[in-house]
Amino acid sequence: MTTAIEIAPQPEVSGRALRAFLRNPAAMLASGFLVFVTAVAFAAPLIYPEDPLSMVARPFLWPGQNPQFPLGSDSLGRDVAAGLVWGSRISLIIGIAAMALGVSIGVVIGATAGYFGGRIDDGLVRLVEIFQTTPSFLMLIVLVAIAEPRVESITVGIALVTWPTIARLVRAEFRSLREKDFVTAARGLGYGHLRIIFIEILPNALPPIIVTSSVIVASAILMESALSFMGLGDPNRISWGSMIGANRETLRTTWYLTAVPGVAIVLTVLALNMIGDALNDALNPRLSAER
Amino acid sequence: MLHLKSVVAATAAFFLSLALGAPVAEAQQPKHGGTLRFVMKYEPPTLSALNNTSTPTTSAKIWDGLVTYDPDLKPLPMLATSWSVSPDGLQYTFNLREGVTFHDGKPFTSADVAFSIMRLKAGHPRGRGTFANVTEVKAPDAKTAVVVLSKPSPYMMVALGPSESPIVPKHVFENFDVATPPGPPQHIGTGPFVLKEWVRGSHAVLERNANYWDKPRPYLDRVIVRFMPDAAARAAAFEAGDLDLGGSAPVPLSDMERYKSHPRLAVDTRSFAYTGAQHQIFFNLDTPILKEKKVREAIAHALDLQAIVDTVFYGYAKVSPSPISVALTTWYDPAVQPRKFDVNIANKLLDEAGHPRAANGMRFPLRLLYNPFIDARLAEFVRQSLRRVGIDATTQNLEFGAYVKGVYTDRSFDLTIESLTNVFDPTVGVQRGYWSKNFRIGLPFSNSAHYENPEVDRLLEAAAVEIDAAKRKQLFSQFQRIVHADAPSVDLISPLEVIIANKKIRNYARGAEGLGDNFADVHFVD
Amino acid sequence: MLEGRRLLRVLRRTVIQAVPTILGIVILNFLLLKLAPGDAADVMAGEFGAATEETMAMLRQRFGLDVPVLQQLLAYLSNLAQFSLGQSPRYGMPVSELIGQRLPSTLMLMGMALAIAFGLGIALGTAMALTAGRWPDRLLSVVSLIFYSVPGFWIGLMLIVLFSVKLGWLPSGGQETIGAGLTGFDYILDRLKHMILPATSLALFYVAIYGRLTRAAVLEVASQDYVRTAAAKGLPPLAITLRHIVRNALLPVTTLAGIHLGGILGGAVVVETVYSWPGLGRLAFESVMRRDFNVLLGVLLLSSFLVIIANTLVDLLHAWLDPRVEVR
Amino acid sequence: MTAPLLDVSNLTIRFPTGTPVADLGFAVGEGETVAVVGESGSGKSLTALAIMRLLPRTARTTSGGIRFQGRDLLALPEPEMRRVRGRKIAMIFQEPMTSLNPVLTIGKQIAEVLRLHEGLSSEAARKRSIQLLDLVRVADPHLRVDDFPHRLSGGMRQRAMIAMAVACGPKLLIADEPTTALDVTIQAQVLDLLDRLRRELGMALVLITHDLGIVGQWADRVVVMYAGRGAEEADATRLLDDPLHPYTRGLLAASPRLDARLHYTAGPLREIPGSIASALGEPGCPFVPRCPMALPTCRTKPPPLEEIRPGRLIACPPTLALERADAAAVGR
Repeated sequence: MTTAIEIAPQPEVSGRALRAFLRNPAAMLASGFLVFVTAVAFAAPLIYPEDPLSMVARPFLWPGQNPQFPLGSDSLGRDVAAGLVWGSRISLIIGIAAMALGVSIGVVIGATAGYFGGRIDDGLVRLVEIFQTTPSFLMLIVLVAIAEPRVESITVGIALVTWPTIARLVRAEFRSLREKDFVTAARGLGYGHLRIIFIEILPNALPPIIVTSSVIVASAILMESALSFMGLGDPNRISWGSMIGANRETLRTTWYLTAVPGVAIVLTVLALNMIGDALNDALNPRLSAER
Repeated sequence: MLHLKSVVAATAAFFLSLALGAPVAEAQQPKHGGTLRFVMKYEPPTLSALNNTSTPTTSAKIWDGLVTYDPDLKPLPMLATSWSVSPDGLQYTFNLREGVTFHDGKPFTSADVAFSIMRLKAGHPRGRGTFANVTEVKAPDAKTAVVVLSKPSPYMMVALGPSESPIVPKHVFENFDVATPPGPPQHIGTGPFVLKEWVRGSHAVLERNANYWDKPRPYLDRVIVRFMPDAAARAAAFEAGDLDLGGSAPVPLSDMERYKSHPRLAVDTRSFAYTGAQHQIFFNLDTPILKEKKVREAIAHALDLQAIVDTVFYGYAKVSPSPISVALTTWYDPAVQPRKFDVNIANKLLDEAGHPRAANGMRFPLRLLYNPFIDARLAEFVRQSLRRVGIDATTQNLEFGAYVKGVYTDRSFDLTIESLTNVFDPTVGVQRGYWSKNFRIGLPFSNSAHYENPEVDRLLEAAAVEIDAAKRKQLFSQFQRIVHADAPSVDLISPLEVIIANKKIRNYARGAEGLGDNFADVHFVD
Repeated sequence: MLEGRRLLRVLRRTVIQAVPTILGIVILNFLLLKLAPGDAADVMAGEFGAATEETMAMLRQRFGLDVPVLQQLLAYLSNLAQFSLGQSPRYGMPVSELIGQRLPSTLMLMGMALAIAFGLGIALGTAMALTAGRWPDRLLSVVSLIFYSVPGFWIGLMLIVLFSVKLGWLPSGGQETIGAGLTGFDYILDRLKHMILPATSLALFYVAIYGRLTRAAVLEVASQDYVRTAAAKGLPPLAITLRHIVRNALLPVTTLAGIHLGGILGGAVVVETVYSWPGLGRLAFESVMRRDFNVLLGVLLLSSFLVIIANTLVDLLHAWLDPRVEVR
Repeated sequence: MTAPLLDVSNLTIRFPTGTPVADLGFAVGEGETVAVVGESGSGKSLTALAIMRLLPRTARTTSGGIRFQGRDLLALPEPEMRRVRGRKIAMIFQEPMTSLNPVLTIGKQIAEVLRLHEGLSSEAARKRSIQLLDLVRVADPHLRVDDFPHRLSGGMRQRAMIAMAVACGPKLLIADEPTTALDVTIQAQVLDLLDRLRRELGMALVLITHDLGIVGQWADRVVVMYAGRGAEEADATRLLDDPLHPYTRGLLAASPRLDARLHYTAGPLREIPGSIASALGEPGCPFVPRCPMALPTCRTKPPPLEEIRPGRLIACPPTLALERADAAAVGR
């Protein structure tokens, strides 16, 4: 009997979209790069078993000056290459964890507002508005300053300032999807709200969420680096942002110290944004035809 | 009948001594005019040093002191032309300069001196200590002020410079709250420059005081004080020719080599007796593990002070192993030397103390805090040095408010890297950190270690009232040796006061106060 | 007359919307800030060099920090109801005065940044869309992606090194040549010169955003029937682009301007630091660091006002650009 | 016989993905109304765009000749072509809802073409716009001229489109499904208007439609297209009375007939089996998969449009054979 209700359209994240994505050379390049970065992040303890913050070399070795430290050393004699490898871990962890948390909050709140509508919607929209009217980076600074800068607090802080974007998006999707026949049908069958929200509607709202998620990972990495720049980084963990933050004073003389992690950030963020674009094209074929 | 030992020091002598320090060719009449663009890192809440210690440089331009100092802290006349001290050290008589007026045109009198000293005693963070023994300031006539003490205060005579104890107009401050930062309407002094404009967050403009008593000074038309919190921005501004002068290492130390060979800029690393800069680690002696002296000694052995000087400060610091900074040449006891940097000794001591390494190589964790005004790289260096001997130190990056609360109120730290500046005298600058009676929860820059040693207390209290300099030095030597042996702190280094200056300016730091000079003598040369 | 009534309706809606939002911001942030370790008295005592317990207690009493949080909040709200933002403990002056000093320079900076972001972004996006799929599009797409991916402070520092240190064309920071006593046109020119680099650093990220939005919007609009109609009339491509495509494409692009204003103010924290720009962003940052919460709340309040006003302006702009939009 | 106003010969439109129009040819005389009829997807709208040279960039018009007043439009440089568009050849589109720019007033959009081609001042153009609106029977033209499109009904908008199209007195007006989006009651009014304007302004009209029902009353001649190729061409009345091509016959049977009094003539509507999509990849006659009378030879190569008798052409060898046999029989 229940098969009758399988009228919910298949989520759009389908074979066609996947094929379109796989055919996009830029997306493949970007994905390849991200896979590489992720692999490096996982393999960090194998590549550099030492603590990346330990002072192992003569300070200010230029890249190539000493083959033992291919990317040189910083002002305290820390190995830049080791920092880069270990830094990828924290940067990716912060980016992905902040995105996951932000998206979760955003989905729950956006879905609740969009699905139920009415007073609940009004209240939640107001909440979103409060967060969106506050300059988000300022808010982030406040949050991190209060909780003291640590990887955990930075992650939570970034999530707390990014969820409203997702919430708005999800709310809009839910508002249009809840009127669809398959939702009415599901209601008619007496399904609970939770099931309708998460099993019937959410899969159909996924495409824009996925696209936005990759962009949020990118902007989380940027925000972490900006926080480090403002002196609000975690001093016990090395991240690309903290490498820039720690070495920005020597920017003029030993520019490679900021350039190396800077390039890593730019490339990773670029790759994430390219993937976002490609996903957007793949999931919205109408526009991609123009490309 | 008071026996007054009179000191006659002529203004001319002072400037003669300055001229001797400068090349003869420039000893001729300096030219007038020009705008000096001076940079400060942080914008202070007020430009006045009346009730805070963060603004000595700006304050000295607007307000004069009773005296000023040559590089060796020898007092020179300023608003006081001569002075004498009674043999028991309980009475200081100052003869005041004639014909001095405040910026608002009102005459300067002994009433202003009396008011200022009592106000400093009431509201100045250090003045409360410096002038603690002042019972009254008498003004027998308009040009004589007599400071009366209940106990001798040998350090008082070095605390009367313009950057430390500004003389303010009574008629302006009489009805002004003691603790409120004075605002622009209260910026009225007798100094060589007048506050013209203060754009918060950006800059302050000081104009030449045409009625300054020390004619023909000041030479400059204007001093612009810019507040620039970002080191890279300051460096760019210096190089772009937008700044002329800045102190406290205004550009990143790593860039200093470039400035040394800069065609337009000069690097000045003279040290000034008034600053007494000192960086030290305080142990929280309430932390059980740190109650063991062996652990504290091990930590001292784990730190390579010369490496700190060389890498963290790029050589712009001196190893300063004693609780009294090497910058206070008068009081520092050279017998106090750093504990030998030796990881093996440190490891051995820690093993002996019963803290073997665990499987991950670590012995025990410690929370490491640092004053955010200190270069974070010092904290980084200390953290890594500790990890090398198996102490799992976790650095906490706190901004100033959280730091002050964390160390002095919550005491949620095990080690803190402080910069408890010694200023010009150990009683004023050092005593606060080691005197058991100054262990006060919630009070910033107090005895954060919770160090208690009755002998140390006795020495400090005796030195505070000892007017015989030799005896006083003896007391402080004993103090230094005991504290060093007890190791409630590890004293690290004394950073140099690095000044970047336009090569065309002269006489920006004539005396012991460094850039706390009043700039009256600053001028441009071609 | 109709226009007037429309305007009035917009204003009323704005106020109705703004009050709860702003109240929410105040309460949320007030409580948040009270969670912060340390207070203004700690910071001031620390900054002043030393203190005694008595002065600390006195400071707390004076700043109203010695009463329960809820009472503090009520005091703040009742102040606010009388249109007072309170006093800054640190600066010893009214918050409104402090903000008032910084507001013009921040508004100018943000205005110029937004203008650059819009102008350049729309031009870039249109150029990309018109060459969609060909090499100029690909090149500009990569350029805009790079703008989008490079940290703002990095761009800022690099611009300073290039344009003020190496080339010496533009000042390295600040908002005017201090003490130059310039007047009239020279003064305006001087201010503009100081504004170019920070505004550009602030704008580039948004140039990328608007460029990408415009590209999508132009492509969308270009496929509309009325564009074909315009071509069938024999209009030259430029006229079609300007008159028929870009104007319609602006509609979706401007929608986000209000929200971006908040973002720009946040970004201003970083840029103002890099350029020593005496603006609200820096003031806000310092007030967090110094626990000068009245100032911070004031800035947050003001910025939400700005965002709400910007949103209203965007609505009005929409109504003007798009006759189909009835002002809700 | 003088040269026709528009002569389309061997027109082929290729896209990277396929060839939606192939080997199409037809002619339009001065003042004549030619209806181009076919299902959606038959290539009739692309043909219209090809005449205007407004095909998407990816399209390639090959091996075709489009001669207008003796000049080959395909060979004109673009600036020249712009002087043809809107002035000599005008076009109106199916969707009056979306074919007008929503942010410009009706008057401005009409005036735009006048100012462009006739160099009128904005004031003169506005005056003329009002006249034109009057000409297309828009009530209160002096008010409507300042209205935005969304304030007008569909019929009014299409009238405005027409006013815009005829503003410069074109020799040829291409109307691409001008009434499809409109209410049935409005359709006849709009078609009547077009017909009247054709007569008054002395222009030729190419009426593109999928609806054979409107052909009889408003068209002189009909070109039936199937899958990008001409299937049949004839005088309107002849075609309706005696459709020859199996596709035309199917089409006619499937369409509701709209007579002069706007009543549907009752009759069974029949679907043509299959769909036009099935023509893709067919080497021979595209209609073969749906054709009731297909012969094996039909599958080998696409049939050319051949003249059966003067003014009557058909691209169906079996029908042609039958007809010729009939003609021979009659003639004998």
